[in-house]
Parts: sequence; structure tokens; C-alpha cells
Amino acid sequence: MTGRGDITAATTPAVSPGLGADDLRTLYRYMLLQRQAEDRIVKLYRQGAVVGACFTGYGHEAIAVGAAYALGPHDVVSTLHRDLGARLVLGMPLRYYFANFLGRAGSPTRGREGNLHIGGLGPRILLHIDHIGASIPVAAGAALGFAVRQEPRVVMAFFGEGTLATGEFHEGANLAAVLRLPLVLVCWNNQFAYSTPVEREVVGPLVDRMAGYGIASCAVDGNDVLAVYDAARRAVDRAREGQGPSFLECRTMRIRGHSEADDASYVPQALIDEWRRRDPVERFDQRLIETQALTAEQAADLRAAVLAEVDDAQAWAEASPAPDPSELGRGVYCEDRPWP
Amino acid sequence: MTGRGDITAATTPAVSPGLGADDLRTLYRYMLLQRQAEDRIVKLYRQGAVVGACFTGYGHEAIAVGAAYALGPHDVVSTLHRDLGARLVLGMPLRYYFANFLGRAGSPTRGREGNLHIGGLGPRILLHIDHIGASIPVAAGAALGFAVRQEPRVVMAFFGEGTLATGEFHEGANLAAVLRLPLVLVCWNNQFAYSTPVEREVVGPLVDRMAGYGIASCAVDGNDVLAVYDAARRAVDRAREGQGPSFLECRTMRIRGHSEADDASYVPQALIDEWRRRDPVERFDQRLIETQALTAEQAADLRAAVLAEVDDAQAWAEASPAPDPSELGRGVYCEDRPWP
Amino acid sequence: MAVMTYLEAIADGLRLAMRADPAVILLGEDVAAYGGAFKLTKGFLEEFGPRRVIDTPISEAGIVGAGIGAALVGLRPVAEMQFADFISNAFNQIVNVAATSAYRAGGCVPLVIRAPCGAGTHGGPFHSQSVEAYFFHTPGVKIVLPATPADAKGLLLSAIADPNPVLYLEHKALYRSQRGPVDEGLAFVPLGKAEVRRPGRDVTVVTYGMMVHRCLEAAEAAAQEAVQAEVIDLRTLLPLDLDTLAESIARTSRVLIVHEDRLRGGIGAEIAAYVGEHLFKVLDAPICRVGAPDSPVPYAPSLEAAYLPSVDRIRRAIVDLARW
Amino acid sequence: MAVMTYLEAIADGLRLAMRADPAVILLGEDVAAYGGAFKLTKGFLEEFGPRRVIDTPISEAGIVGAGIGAALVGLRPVAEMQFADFISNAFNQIVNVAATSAYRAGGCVPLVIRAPCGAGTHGGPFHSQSVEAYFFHTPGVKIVLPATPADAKGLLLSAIADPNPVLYLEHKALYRSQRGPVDEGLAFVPLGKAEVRRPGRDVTVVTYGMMVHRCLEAAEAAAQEAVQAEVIDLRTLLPLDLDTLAESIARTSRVLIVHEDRLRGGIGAEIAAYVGEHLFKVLDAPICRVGAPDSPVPYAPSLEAAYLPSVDRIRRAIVDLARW
Ligand SMILES: Cc1ncc(C[n+]2csc(CCOP(=O)(O)OP(=O)(O)O)c2C)c(N)n1
Ligand SMILES: Cc1ncc(C[n+]2csc(CCOP(=O)(O)OP(=O)(O)O)c2C)c(N)n1
Ligand SMILES: [Mg+2]
Ligand SMILES: [Mg+2]
Repeated sequence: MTGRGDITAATTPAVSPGLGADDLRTLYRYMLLQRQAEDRIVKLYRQGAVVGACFTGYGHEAIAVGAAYALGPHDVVSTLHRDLGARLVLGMPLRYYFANFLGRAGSPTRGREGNLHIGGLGPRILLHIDHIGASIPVAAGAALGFAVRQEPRVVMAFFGEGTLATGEFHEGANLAAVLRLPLVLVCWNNQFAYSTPVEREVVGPLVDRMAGYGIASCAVDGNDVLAVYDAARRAVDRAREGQGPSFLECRTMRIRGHSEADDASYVPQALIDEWRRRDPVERFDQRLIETQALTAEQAADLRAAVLAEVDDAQAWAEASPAPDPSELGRGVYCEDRPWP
Repeated sequence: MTGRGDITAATTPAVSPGLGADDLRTLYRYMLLQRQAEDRIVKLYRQGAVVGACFTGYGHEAIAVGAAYALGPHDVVSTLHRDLGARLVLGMPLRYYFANFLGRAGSPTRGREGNLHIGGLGPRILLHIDHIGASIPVAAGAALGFAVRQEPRVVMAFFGEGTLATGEFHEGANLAAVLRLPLVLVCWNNQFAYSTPVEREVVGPLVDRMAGYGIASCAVDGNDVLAVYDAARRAVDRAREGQGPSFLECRTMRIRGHSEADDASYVPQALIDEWRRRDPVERFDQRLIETQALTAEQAADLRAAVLAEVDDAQAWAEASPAPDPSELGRGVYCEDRPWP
Repeated sequence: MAVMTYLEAIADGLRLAMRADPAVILLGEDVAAYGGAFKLTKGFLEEFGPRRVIDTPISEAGIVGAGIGAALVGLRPVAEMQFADFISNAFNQIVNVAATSAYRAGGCVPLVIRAPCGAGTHGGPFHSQSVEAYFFHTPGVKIVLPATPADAKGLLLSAIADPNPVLYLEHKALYRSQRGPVDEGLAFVPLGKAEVRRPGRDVTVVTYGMMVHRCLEAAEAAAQEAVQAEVIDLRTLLPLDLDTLAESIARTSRVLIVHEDRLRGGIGAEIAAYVGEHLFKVLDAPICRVGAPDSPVPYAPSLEAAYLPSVDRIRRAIVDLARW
Repeated sequence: MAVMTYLEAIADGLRLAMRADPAVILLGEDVAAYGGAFKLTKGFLEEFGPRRVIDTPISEAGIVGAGIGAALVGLRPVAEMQFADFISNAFNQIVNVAATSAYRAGGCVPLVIRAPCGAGTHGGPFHSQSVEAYFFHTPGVKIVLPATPADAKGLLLSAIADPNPVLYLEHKALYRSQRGPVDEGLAFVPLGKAEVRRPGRDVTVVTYGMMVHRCLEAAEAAAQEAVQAEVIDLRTLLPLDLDTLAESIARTSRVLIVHEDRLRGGIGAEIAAYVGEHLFKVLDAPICRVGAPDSPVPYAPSLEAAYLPSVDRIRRAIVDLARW
């Protein structure tokens, strides 16, 4: 079995199966929250307030939010550097986001880590790992854990298309295929890995590649939150029913630099312009207005509420102190937990 | 491009393109030499004369010999534990084989390595590496070297189907695909990796998997030396013409244990019996007799000559002393070579 | 109390842990149907079923990564490397993922990685390695290497009980050569505690693994020359039990560090550095080390035998140090 | 003689080597079109063309493996790790393939692996690592870590000229902070030779990399307290120039080892062990080390600053040791 076609390629569904008007507004809210939080962090970065490098998921909001929204209340995500929205959907307080970028004691990493390197948040957000590809065997292992215990839980792992080149991605994806683990691989294909175009990372369509692993694969418009949700929903259902892993290629474009220190001058301006016109947040906004799922007034209220949340989160983070040097060397090992 | 079909699946060709009667006898001779040398090493192993573990390529002779025979005089191989025949085709003296298994000073590794771990023999046999998969990036790199210098040379890498699960195989194969390197990947699919059946290593047909890498892929009967030669020849030609890497799945069966310490009791006896009946050496022998490429008398002469060569090689190895302990710690670094 | 080989003791500990806690699972290459390359897990598939005893593809990073993921969602996986030599393929997962998880607030990783290590079986450069030094520099992991059947069992149980990633290195050459008494049941041996295997007043010999036995023999031989060596088996290499060392060296004023592994950058270097800084005042003689020369482990018996520290070399080092 | 930054000096050496020998090629992630994450190879693609300056997929094992293969067929590849932290993914290729090739009669591997390393730039646990200790235990590789622009260029040239695999670690925090005179042309600095950066009679300070500069500052501060420290920059970490160390320590009778890297299992441990065994007789004081504490490199400036050995901490260690 090659697994292709097990998920039919999702185009924007006319109706959004299983989603009510509330869901649509919630999706929109998360997308807006990611966008505004990242706009803010870029501002702070330019002001020199962000300690280290600054990565955003600008233009990837539909993928992060749409896919994560398809998860059930006990499912788990494995995240990377462009999927803030997924963490938000799973309940990560936005305050942590700012506190981590600013290296404050109040962040979940207590200033030990920066950027979006936040994981291990409760049982639903797996540890973050910077080595591209390394998170995939770990995600497969979490799925294995659920399979061993026969719990109907699913793991969803996010990553970029460049990740497919790595050996660790390969070993994790292959393991998931062989053991038919409840794993949903959500790939944002944003056409570049740093400066390297996708065809210099892997040859040929990603879905063919992953179908060759025996993993059900499909491609969707990554700038259409409902299309992403729809495909993710099917993949999650398959996983939960014991039908094994799936791969979703969410096609989009990295319309900013790799990080905020990169002007992306190696990308043709026309390509960026083209994809800016397909901005997933604006597109969903318009659609909600057009389908009257959202009134202009509701939209304004939502925007104000989101802005207030961003302000609050930033203020909270800024009020959090720098970590005390006496913390040095602490927390390297876990404390004993009784066994058996 | 998925690359599938670029090499049409080779079935036994009625005539062997480009092969004269001399070639057929030479192929047979190498297969016989591998078979008899390995029969002898097993005997020595049972007598306790082999120092470490004992692996053979019993039943894989058509693959090792047929594929390597498709190479030109400046091409290079990357070998593993079941492809003695390929080394012989490329000119490795059989004496080295015995000397290495017996850990003697006369082996090319001077007793530092054992078994078939012989590489770096002149410019045409790349270093041997025991970590399954690790040889593939190296083979790709040798091919890269030829591409950089615009030399029309080809690298052929041998490995088993279990190797496809490894991250290093993946990175090497992917790199070769992206850079369109002159690399021929020759996989003996012998259905088991140690005790693990192929479907626990990778899901689905190997050729689909590799086609997903954008690598031209085909499957052949690995017990038919002419079919292997034929497919390898096409792949070598493609590589030399700058059309990039190919993958050959040579279907066979490991009709002995993983090593001589393994009784393979996990393999159904019927499967072993079935494949014993397809023994590649006997099959080619019969065919040569039937097609009158070889007379019964010639066959007997050949067998005697091969046996004499095996006897000589063994005797030479046995006459070689154990490495002197004063060698300890020597040869870890290369001596200086002037640069630039 | 039963008498077991080192290999049987490991299997016993593993089996009891799996019986005690359904969260303990096994994964690795050929561990299930085949029972492992050394037949250590023979019968485990039958007893615990395919959900808990899992054959994996050849993918050491995948195996360790999967172990980490399963540990993060509450299991206590025991991942096997077929040979310790192949742990190099899982280096990133161990050093950067497992080891940093707690510190980076990623969560606890109660993962045990079993790896058959060591020379003496003519395995050559890729089936003979000592890998402890590769991981000793990494905070966040623990490393054990038992020398006796009782420790093999007891340290494995403690490793499984520990909430951190533990590299459990088991010496292939001891599998069947060591037999000894082993307590029944969940007989834990605590991590981080060295053991004085032989008391002595003249020289402290610090060692671990296969060399424990050679050091004990060498100490007996040295006793013929009126030198009494105290032999300390570290058992856990990370964290090191520096207190036990310090106490002994304070008495003997002389220390010899012995390991099978190459000297440069080995565990012995750190012990020597510790002694040179913190016990300088009590020392009456140079801090000496005996270990392997600076090359891969050679295959031929004549070379391998010369590569490994011999009883005689250790004896001479003990006696020379005592007489310094 | 030109004045260059450390980064410019590396680029200069690389460019000259590529001009001198068509066998020198570059491969790595984003090294060609982008000119590297630090813009070190900006303009190289234009000058040397896509056949010699090669962007690769994200695959560190693939990059190093390909470098090994190309080296085996006669090239002299320079492979880049985007950050030294990611070299963990190429661990097996370095330790088991490249390092053992000569010994196992596989052939010479004239491969240079460039890796931007070190802390001080708020990179956090995965963009700040010191990786030298991971490879220091491995015979068959060489390791360099220059501290000045002139050495950065000269050691790179020697690394490329060497027939063995060389890890060329370059310190990110020095890229633009260090400027200095650099000889024009193929100005080799030999591998395996330490350099006395400051003469002194009271204490020998052994260090390398970014800490060279802090040790020099600390030595100046200590001089205010009438303590004259001799500061030795190792430059090459493997092989170590033990002769230069021994000569100095024989004069000062006191040694302080300083590195940015964590102490446990670091390069300093081996140096201390060497001193404790072979220079014991000349020592008048404990063998002291200053290095990082036992954790990953933290991100927050308050933590990172405390993590790295400061000038003041080094000064105090020098003075205390002199007065011991
Ligand atoms: C193993 C490894 N090598 C290199 C890097 C440096 N790096 C960080 S992100 C990145 C590009 C990732 O590309 P992709 O997976 O497509 O994700 P994107 O950034 O495009 O969203 C690289 C090379 C890394 N983090 N890990
Ligand atoms: C990285 C690595 N892991 C494990 C091993 C141990 N090992 C040696 S051969 C082998 C099976 C290889 O299977 P396959 O590639 O199918 O080749 P075959 O032996 O069947 O010819 C294993 C697991 C190894 N050599 N390298
Ligand atoms: Mg990308
Ligand atoms: Mg096989």
C-alpha cells in the first residue's frame, strides 16, 4: 500500500464539516492572535528588546491553527518555529510567548531557552527541539506510547519542507509507518529552507515522497484555514481509528526572511507579492465577513480583544524579572519519582 | 519527476546485450569464486580459525558479480558484508579475503579489521563501514567528487533492504537525488535484516519508496546474474550520462543465517527451500551448459581452477603472521601529503 | 539468592521491572522475535506480548527518539542498541534531546538505553567500543556500567526507576564469563554509589567494568609483593561518587585509575583532574592512569590482547606507584 | 600585512586555498547562494561557481559523509556546519567513518569541517555549544580552535593542507569582535603548536578560543597584584602541544586551565591528568580549572553571563593559585 489517496486532496470545502459559526470565529481569533503577537515581537526585536534571534510564522497561521484545531482534547502536538498558533489552540498562555523571547524568569523555560523554544507545557505540548528533524522520532514515540496503552490519542507534528531531508525525520516517519502509529505529520511547505529552495532539499512532490513511505499523503492550500482543518481532521480520524500515520503538505510561502535578521533578498519579489495577496488571515477575515459569519462590528471587537491580550501578555512578560544567576546549573536533572 | 520507469523493469534478457561468451564465463567464474571462498571460510569458522564473526553473501553472488561487472575500468564501488564478488570483479586479490578473516598481518587492514571489512583498496573500492547506512553519504560524496571534476566516473553502492530504514542512507540518497550525482544504488532485498522481515523495516515496495526520492528505480530478479547485469548496465549508463542516481532492487533471499552464529530458525523452512532451488550459481551454471556457452569439461576445469585459487589464497593467508603488537596505535593518522 | 551470569542477571532485572510496571516497554532491533543479538530478551515477546516488546527498523536515532517520546507521555521505555558502537547514530537524540529536556522545561525523560559495550570478543573497531566518554561530558544523562551480576541487575532496576535518561552500558565480555549471587526480587543497587571491592592501605585503584576483575587480580598479585591495593568499582560513571574516592585516597595518598577505554579524554581524565585539584594535599605520588592506547580497538587477537590493559600491566603500575 | 576581523581572516584563508587548488570545494547549508549564515562565504559562489560551492539539503551526516567520499577520491572538501551545535547529527560520520579510515586501511580523508561554535551571543542551548570535547576522545581527527585573526587564517590553511580530517571550530563571538594583523598569501600556522601569548613566571594559564582574550585581561589585572601569569593559547586541541605546556609549568610550578566549555569531561580534564601524572614533581600547588558549570548554555543574558568564566573569576583563580 502506498497510502496515496487515502486522504483525498482537500480543496476548500463549501461547508466546513462539523464547524459552527463559533468555531469559525475561534479559528479566526487564534489566527489573529498569532499574527498580532508576532507583529509585536518583531517590533520588540527591532527595538532590541528580544535577546536572541527572532523567528515568526507570519503567513503560516492557517496551518498552525487549522491543523491543531482538528485535535481532540487529549491529543498532543510537537511544534517548531512557525506554529505559535498551534500552541495557542492547545492552551499555551500568550504571556509565556513574550516571556520566553525576552528571556524572563516567568517563562516556562525560566529564561534558559529563548524564542519559540517552548515545549513540555503540560501533557499536550511536547518538548521543543531546535535540531531540524529531531522532533519527529520523539513525536512518533509519543504516538507509540498511546498505542502501547491503547489510548485513542493522536500526535500531530509540525515542521517545514526542508525537514524532509534530515535523517532523523526519516527514521521517525519510517518508524511511524512500520508500526502504524497514530501520528499526523503536518508539513508547511513554504518553498524555502532558509535560503534553499525546496527543490534543493528534496526532488519531486512531497506527497509522492511520503506516499513512498507507506504514509497516507495529501496536499492542501496552506493559506486556507478550512482546507487545512478539513484535511487534518481526516488525518486525525484515521490515526485515531488505528489506520496509521498521515502526511499533510500545506502549501504556502515564507513571505518574510528566515529570521528577522534575513531580508530574503534571494527570493523573487514577485513571488512574495503574489503570496502576500493570499494572506491567510486577511483571506479568512474577508470570507467570514462575506459569509456573514462575522459582522464588521464583531470583527472590530475581536481585533480589540486580541490586541488587549497581546498588550497584557507583553506587559506581564516585561514585568517578569531576569532570571537570577543563582539558578545556574539548576534543573538539569529531574527529581525522583517513586517507582514502581 | 519521480524517476520510475526510467529504467524499465528488467526481466531476463533473451540475449545478454554486449556480453560475449567470454563475459559469461568470466561472470560465472567470479560467482563460483565467491561461492567457494565463502564455503571455505564457513569451514574455517566452524573449525574455530576465524577470529570473529562470520558473514557470507551466500545466494547473493549474482547481485555482487552481475552489478559490478557493469562498471567501467575507472568506476568505484562501496561495499558491505554480502558482496565479496563485487570486490573480486574490481580486482581484490582473494588472498586478502582470507587474511582479513583470519586477522593476519598480510591483510590490507593488517589485522586491524576483520571479516569483509576491507575497503580503500586502491582507488576503486571505497572504505568499508560497518554502521549500516553510513556508507551511502560517502558513496554519494565520491560521486560528487567525480561530478566536481567532470570525470565520467560512476559510483556503485551495495547494501541490504534494511539499510533503507536508516537516516544516513536517507541523507546520502537524498543528496544524490538533489545533486543528480552519478550514483547507482544496488540493494539486495534478501527479505530479512537479521531477524527482521522487510515489512518491519519499510512499508510498501522499495522501488516506490526510492522513486519518491526522485531516483530512477527498478526491481530485478537478484538470482539471475544477467538480469542484474542488464539493469545495472542501464543505471551505470544513465549515471555516466549525467542523468543522476538510480536504484536497483535485486530480489533474493538470505538462505543462511544472518551470520554463521545464527541458525535462522525464525525463517520458514519452505521459504529457504524455495530459494535454495533458485540458487544463482547453479542456475547460471545450468544455463551456460544449456546454451552451450560452457561445456561440461570447461565447467569442470573452471571449478578446479577456482578451487586452486581458493586453496592458494587460504594457504597464503595462513602463512601470514599474526600482527605484531608493536603495531599498536600505529597508522591512526595519515602521513603528510604536500599541499597545495 | 540465586546464582546467575551477568547476562541472566540483566534479563532477570528487566523481566521483573516489566512485571512490576506495565509502563516498562522494550524496543530495539531484533529484540522481540529473535530475543536480541545476545538472546538476552529471549522469551520476553512471549511473556509480555508485541505491544511491549517491539522490534524496530534499523534506526538508532529513531529508537532513542521514540523512547524519549514514549517516556514523555508516561512510559518507562528500555531502548536497546544492538551494539554500543551504533549509539553514535543516536548521539543527537541523547545529547541534545534527552539530556536537555528537563533543563529546557521539556519534561522528565525516564528512558533507559541499554548498550552492549566493550572489547575482548574480537569484534574489531565497530563491535568493541567503550562509549561512556562520549556521553560523560553531557549534563542531564546518567551512565552506569556494572561489573558483577548483582550490580547488573540492581543498577538496571535503579536505572529504570530513575526519572532521567540513563545509559546502561553492559559489557559483552562479562555476559557469560561472570557468574555470581544475585538477590531475588526488586533488589535495587543505588545509582551514584561506588563500591570498595577490596580494601587496601597502599594504593587506591579506581576502575569500572571489565577492568574491575583485572584490577582485583592485579591487586592479589601485588599483595605478593607486599603492596595492598584498595580497589574501587565506580559502577555509576555519571554522577561519579567522588566521596568514596576521596575517602580512600585520603588514606592511601596514591591513586591509580584504570579503564579499558582509551586514556585521552576518558573518564579517568576527569577523575585525575578532580584528584589533582581537590586532593592535592594528600597526594604522595603522581596521579597515574592505565588504559588503552590511542587507536580504534583492533581485531586480531594479538593486537586486541595488547590493546587492553593486562593484569600484569596493572600489577606493575600498582607496585611502581606504591614504591614511588 | 592587512588588518582583518576574525571572520574576514577565515574567508581570506578559504578563498586563497580555493584559488590555490581546484580540489578545494565548499559544501554546506546555505553556503552558496546566501553566502552562509554568517555571510562568511559571500561572493564565493560568484568566484568559484556552483560546482565548487555547493548548497546542500539539511543533512549534516550527508554533508560530512559526502565530504569524506569526495576526500577519498582526491578532493579537499571543506564542509560547513551551520552551527557547531548541529555537528551532533554528523557524529557517526566523524567518529566512526572519517576518524577510522586511515587506521582501517580505508584511505586518507583530507576533510575540513568548519563549525561556528561558542557562547556569548545569546544563542541559547542549541546555538552556543562548545563541541570540542565530544571529539577529543577520538583518535584519527584533529581539532583546532583559533583565537586571533592571524591564527584563524593560518590554521585553516594548515587544516586544508592536512591529509587527515580536521574539525575547524571557529568562535562566533570572535567573528567581528576580534580584529588584527594577518599576513597576506598562504600564511600557514602549523597544527599542533601552542603559542605563549603572554610570558610570566608565577602561574601558567592554559586556555584556548574566546577565553584566551579573557585570560589575557585577567593576567593584566593579576599583574596589578604582582602576579605574573604566563598565558598559553593551545590553538590546536588535538594533538595537544604538551611540550610547550611542560616547559612553562616546569618554570612556574603552577597551572590554571581555563575553558569556556563545561569542566566535566572537557579538554581541561585531560590536560590536568597529564600534568598530574607527568609533571607532578614540579608542582607547588593544586592543578586548578575554571570553566562552565554543568548545564546547557542558558539563553537569558543574566544567566549566560554568569555561565561563562568571567575575567574577574579568572583573575581571582590566578591570584589565589599564585598565593597558594
Ligand atoms: C539539524 C539542523 N541543521 C540546521 C539547522 C539550521 N536551520 C534552522 S531552520 C532551518 C531551515 C528549516 O527549513 P524548513 O524545515 O523548510 O522550515 P522553515 O524555516 O522554512 O519554516 C535551518 C537550516 C537546524 N536547526 N537543525
Ligand atoms: C547502524 C547499525 N545498526 C545496527 C547494525 C547491526 N546489523 C548489522 S547487519 C544488520 C542487518 C542488516 O540488514 P540488511 O541491510 O537487510 O542487510 P542483510 O544483512 O540482510 O544482508 C544489522 C541490524 C549495524 N551494523 N549498523
Ligand atoms: Mg521551509
Ligand atoms: Mg536484508
